Amino acid sequence: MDFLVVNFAEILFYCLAVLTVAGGIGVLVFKSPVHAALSLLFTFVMVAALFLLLHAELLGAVQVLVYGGGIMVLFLFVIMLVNVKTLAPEQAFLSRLAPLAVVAGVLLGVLIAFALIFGVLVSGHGDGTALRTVGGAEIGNTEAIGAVLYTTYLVPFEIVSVVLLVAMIGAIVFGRRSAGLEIEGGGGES
Amino acid sequence: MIDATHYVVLSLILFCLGLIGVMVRRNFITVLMSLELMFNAVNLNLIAFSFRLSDLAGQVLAIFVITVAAAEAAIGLGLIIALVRLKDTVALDEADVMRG
Amino acid sequence: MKLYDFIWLVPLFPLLGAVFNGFVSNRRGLSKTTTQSVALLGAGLAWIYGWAAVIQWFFTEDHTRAYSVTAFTWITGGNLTIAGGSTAAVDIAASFQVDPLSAVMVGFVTFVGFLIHLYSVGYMHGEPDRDYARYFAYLNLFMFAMLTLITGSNLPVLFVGWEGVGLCSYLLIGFYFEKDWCAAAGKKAFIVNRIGDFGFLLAIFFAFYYFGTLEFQGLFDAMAGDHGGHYATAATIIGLLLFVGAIGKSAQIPLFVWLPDAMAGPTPVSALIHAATMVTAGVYMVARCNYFYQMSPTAMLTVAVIGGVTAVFAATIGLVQNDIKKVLAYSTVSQLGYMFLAAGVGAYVVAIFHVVTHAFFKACLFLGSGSVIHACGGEQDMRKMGGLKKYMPTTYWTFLVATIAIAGIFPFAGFFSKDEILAKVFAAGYGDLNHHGGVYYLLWSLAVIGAVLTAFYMFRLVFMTFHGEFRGGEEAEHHLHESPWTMTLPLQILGVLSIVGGFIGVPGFLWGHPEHNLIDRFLEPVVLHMDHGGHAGAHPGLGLELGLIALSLAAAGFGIWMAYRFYFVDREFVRAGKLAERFPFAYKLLLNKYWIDELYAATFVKGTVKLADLLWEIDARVIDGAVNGARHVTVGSSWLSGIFDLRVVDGLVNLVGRFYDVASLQFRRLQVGFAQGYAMVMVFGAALLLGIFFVVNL
Amino acid sequence: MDTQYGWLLNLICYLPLAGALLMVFFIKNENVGAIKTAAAIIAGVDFVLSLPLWFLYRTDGAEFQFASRAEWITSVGAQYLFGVDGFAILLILLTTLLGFISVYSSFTAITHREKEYYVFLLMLQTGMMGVFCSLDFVLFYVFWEVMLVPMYFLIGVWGGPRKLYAAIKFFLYTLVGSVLMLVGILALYFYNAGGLKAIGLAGLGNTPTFSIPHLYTIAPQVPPELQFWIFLAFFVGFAIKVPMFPFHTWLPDAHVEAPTAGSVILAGVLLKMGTYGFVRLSLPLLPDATVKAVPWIGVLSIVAIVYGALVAMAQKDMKKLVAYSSVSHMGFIMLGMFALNDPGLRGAILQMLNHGVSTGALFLLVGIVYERRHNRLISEYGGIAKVMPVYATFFLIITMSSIGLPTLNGFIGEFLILIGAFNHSWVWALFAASGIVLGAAYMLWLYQRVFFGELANEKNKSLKDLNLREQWTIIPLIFLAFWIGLYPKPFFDRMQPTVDRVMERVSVALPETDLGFVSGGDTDADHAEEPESKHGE
Repeated sequence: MDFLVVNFAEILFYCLAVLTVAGGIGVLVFKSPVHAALSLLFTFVMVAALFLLLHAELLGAVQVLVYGGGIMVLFLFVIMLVNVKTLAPEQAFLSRLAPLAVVAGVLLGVLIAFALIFGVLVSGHGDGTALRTVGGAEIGNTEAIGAVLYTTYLVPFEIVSVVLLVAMIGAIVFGRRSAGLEIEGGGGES
Repeated sequence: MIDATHYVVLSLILFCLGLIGVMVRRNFITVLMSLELMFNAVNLNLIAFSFRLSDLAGQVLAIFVITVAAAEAAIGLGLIIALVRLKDTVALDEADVMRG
Repeated sequence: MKLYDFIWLVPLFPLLGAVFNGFVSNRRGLSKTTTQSVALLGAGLAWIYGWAAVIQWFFTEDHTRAYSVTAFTWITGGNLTIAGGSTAAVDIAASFQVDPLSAVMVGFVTFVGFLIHLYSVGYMHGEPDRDYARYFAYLNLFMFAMLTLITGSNLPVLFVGWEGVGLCSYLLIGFYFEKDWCAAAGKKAFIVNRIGDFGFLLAIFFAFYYFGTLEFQGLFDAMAGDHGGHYATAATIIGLLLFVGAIGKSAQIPLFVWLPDAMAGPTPVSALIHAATMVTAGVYMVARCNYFYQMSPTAMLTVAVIGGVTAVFAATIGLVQNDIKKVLAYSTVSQLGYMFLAAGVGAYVVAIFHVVTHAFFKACLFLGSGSVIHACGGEQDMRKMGGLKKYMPTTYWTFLVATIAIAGIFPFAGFFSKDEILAKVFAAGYGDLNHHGGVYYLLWSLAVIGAVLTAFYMFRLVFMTFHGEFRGGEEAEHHLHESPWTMTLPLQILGVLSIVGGFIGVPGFLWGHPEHNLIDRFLEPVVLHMDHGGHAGAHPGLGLELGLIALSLAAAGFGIWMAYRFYFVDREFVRAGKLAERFPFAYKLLLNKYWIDELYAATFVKGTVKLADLLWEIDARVIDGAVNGARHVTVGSSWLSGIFDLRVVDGLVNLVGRFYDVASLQFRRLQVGFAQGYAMVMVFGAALLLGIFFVVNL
Repeated sequence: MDTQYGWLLNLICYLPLAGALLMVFFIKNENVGAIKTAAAIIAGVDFVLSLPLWFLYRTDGAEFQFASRAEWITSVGAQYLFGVDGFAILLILLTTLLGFISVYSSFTAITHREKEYYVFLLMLQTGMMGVFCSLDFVLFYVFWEVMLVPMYFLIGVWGGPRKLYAAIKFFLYTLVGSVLMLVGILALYFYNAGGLKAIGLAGLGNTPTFSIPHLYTIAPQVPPELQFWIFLAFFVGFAIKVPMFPFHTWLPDAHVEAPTAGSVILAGVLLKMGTYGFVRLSLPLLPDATVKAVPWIGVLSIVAIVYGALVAMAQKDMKKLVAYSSVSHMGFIMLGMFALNDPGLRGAILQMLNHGVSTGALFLLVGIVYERRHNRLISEYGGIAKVMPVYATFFLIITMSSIGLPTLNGFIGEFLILIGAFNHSWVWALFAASGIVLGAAYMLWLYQRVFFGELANEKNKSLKDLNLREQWTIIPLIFLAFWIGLYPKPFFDRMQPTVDRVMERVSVALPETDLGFVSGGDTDADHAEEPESKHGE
């Protein structure tokens, strides 16, 4: 039992890592979009747990809320909306280039891994205090991020909000019945 | 001892899985999901480095990435709906109107 | 910044153009505008950069030593024991150099090359988009190879260009590959060139064996430092083998047969490759490796004799040809002979001088003939031309200027170079060079005869084509027109150069100022100076020199006068016909080019093919027959094949098959997902970049 | 011996076999799509996994790296010994690349018994890689034989009309060779261990072992007579594989009858087994015999070069032409190797890769038109550059690579081989260089007859140009051709330790260098090695 206690962090990490990868593979291999989406959701939650391990509590929470809550619901909603089953039956779920593409992906992965091995490896770890500290006072991760986000990164923050707005408008335009090929005057100001 | 390398490698694996997903799946929806997977891999990387370097910038950047990912998901799913209306399919390779 | 540190950019620009036109423009069928812009940009940048680099080099560097830059390490072949028992590493770098000789060559090759690119824009406009792109890809590729050839600083890099121009020549001759004879001509050119390359390769090996280096400067230094004549044998072997290469590339006897056939290619190609640049590569190479020849009287004499004989031999064939391009082709062979003749008497500078002036006027002539053929709707037979002067005046005047230049009339470009060749050859005889004075006198007289013949057949060409009445029929006459400006502008520029181009090499010694001969002074450091025996330095007196000049002018004049009588005054060519009737054998002999092609076809080509067939028979019957004796074993083992068919394979593989009913991948070929294809290519690209990173860094 | 990353080598070697077994058990015969995808993924992943070898190999490290070792048959001293040097790594990379390409190129060419076909291809790959990895004679021999079986079936089941004849010929030929090789191996083994009592030769009395690195160390002690006999046994085994004149007649038949992928593997990798054997075994193990054999093998090689080229010229069948050109090219490799000097050996090793790339690509290209027209006769074609421009371009590039145009791979190899051969004897170089002219002649003649001229044959007018998949099977090879042609240094760096060590071992027996010329450069070029000229014709 000692082993479990002493190496708790490692064991936790490896468990989470394996589960994350398993979830990712699930996204790849499940034929049904619903299953894939659930697998993806699972991955998101595992990644969120990994965030917690890395002392990024706020990010963990945001991950669960935005991805797990928002984006995932959006996905499932769209899947239901287009009702995949009623569409023309899918004869193949892999694209024609699949073998080559897999090779390409693995190749790139191996090469990057090599870059890692031959480059400077990022060993060591911080203790996370700095992630809770602003101006010498230890105030917690959420506050710290808030403090930085609304001061140093204020301008990017604002720009991103505009991006979100534009995306929203775009999504609405696409979603309208008359969307696509026959936009006549409409859509511009909605 | 688990150090940043482990996280980076995990993130690399996740990223490649997403990348392969983007390239091999025909279903547009799953392709988008794979894309989300890649975003997640990037976030993991950012946060791992933020932890390693004790720098909040990584986390802030991750927040931006999440925001952009949300925007991307919204647009992408909108596109899917448009595609379904237009062609009655979610297969990505059917979307070839622009083909030369 | 030293521009000439990046002299390898000069060949690189056209290469990029070739890659774009070959793989993008040709594949996608891009518009002609795009294609020609890229091609002209490639050739133009090479021209501008080449001139800029050379000029900068001219003013900043020492001209007596080659300025060499290494682009990258190419071959690392390990160590080899060489002559004298020492060890040398076969390390060959992709290195490039600037020295006076390279500078001159870069100067005119990039310039003439660009002009001919420009001309091609007009000439090839009728081709379909893809063929147009293909044409310019080849042309740019040729520029790359030629510029590599002249800027390379060691024998292997020169060889890269050497083979490269051969390849482009093959591709461009066979450009209209649907026509069997074009394809055959291309193949012939390549294979004949390969025979020459065979000698070249052996020369490289010998050079490495003796000197342990293949860098030109290193070889030069080794030869210059050899005062005891230790390398005489080496010089003879290497010199002769290199000359085999030069014979192939520069179409000398006995390997000249490919050049006339090479006229099957588009006319600008004939101008660029088969007149101005590629075929002069042999001369360039002999001049570049002059130190071997300087050391070896045998090699020098061989070069001179082959050059001199070819000069007259080809000229005689040119006398009776009726195809306008064939005449020019034989004229080129003949002029190349003159260049080798000059090289063979040790006047390498003069040879290069003639290369330059020849490039101007011969390119002008070919382009002019292209213009004529263009106007006549593809007709090349001079008997169906005539009177074109009034339809295409620009072409006529430029053509005339170039013709006067090639005939060697003062003060046109050809006069200076050709006259200097004659003078040098005469001087070689006079000075009893290498104690072969008699032979050189003989060669000189051949060269004078050649001058008469040259003037004759060139003016015959002009008279038949441009003067008299048009003989091509009403229909064709209707279509006669002057060519567009992209074609006439190069003609005019080259025409002007045919007039003034000779002034870089005025015979300054006549008035006691040898330094007035700019090209001579400039190129002097390239040549290794040697004492050649005989009463060296014995120059003919001034009076004799002037007499020689007068004689060569008279020879040219005589040729022109004959042509005038036979083909200008006598509009119907009756006299010429009568002459042919009186000497039927001689006429047929010349018309059929001495039946050399037929001779080669009957002996070497047929012999090889017969031998191949014979060996194939032997292979199938004798060697394999012995093996087939063992086939009886097969009969014994027929049970094997029996079991074989009884699904050994299936049984093996399917043993466990059915128990497992795992849902497996459905995979069917549907339409390709393009976006994903792009993504895949992107990923491959990223992987490639990383790979390159590793290759470079590890 | 360096055992770091030893697992990687085992993984690469056995992955195809494991994948093949999985396919046998988990994929239904009818599910052709899944079979193809799975086979391609296995071969592709195997290729990707083999790439680290390229980077991880250390040129300054031990002779054999990535080694792994286990006891096997302890009673005779055979062990499981894996390990590679730079030379083997280059060949392994070639194998995995061509393995992937041959799988990928078979997608439409093979239309019956797909599962067995891909299973055999993958098994073949394990066999070939095992040969390159083995450092123990028994293991080596096992893989050597294992490799034969799938190839036999590939030719015999999926081949052309005379497939059985060709398959059995191939099988018998190589079997004879390998049996003789086994005799040689045993002779060496017994000499090292106890002695050869039958012929009254006392042995060295060492611990019995089949370990090749260990036997390297006793090589100088083997008496020359014994070396001669062992060399002869090895020679027959390897010369058949190469194939050297006059053992070459199985090759055209096997090539012509084999399916395209089979030809690619056969030309690309199987032929290299012979040359690999020479470099790995004959040269370092039997230096005395090697040096004595030089004139004979040199002459045979030159005959092969000229003879192969001339016979290729007489062929009417495209595949046969390429097959005979292989004979000629392999002659170059043998010539360079037996010049027994640095550049020659380097050139030979590089030319092994080049031949794999160029000839492999040529077979692929011929296979592509064969698939469309089911005809390989040259006279059936003509003018198809008009309808298949991309195909014509690829074919031209590969042709140029095959005839050794500078900036493409063939030139580097041939140049070094010739300069090496020249240093041994200039007469060798003279005759061998004529192979270059002949090479240009037959390849360009082929090109002219197939691609140029009028598009006379009606059936050719509707030929489709290459599709994306077919292009992707050729592009990697073209890329390699340019890479080797323009920047071969990384390849030379990797083969250098091997070359140095082989030269070191051979030089024990090398006489004082006699280069044919009397040194100093002031003497006559004539010299004593004239007899070769008779054979050269």
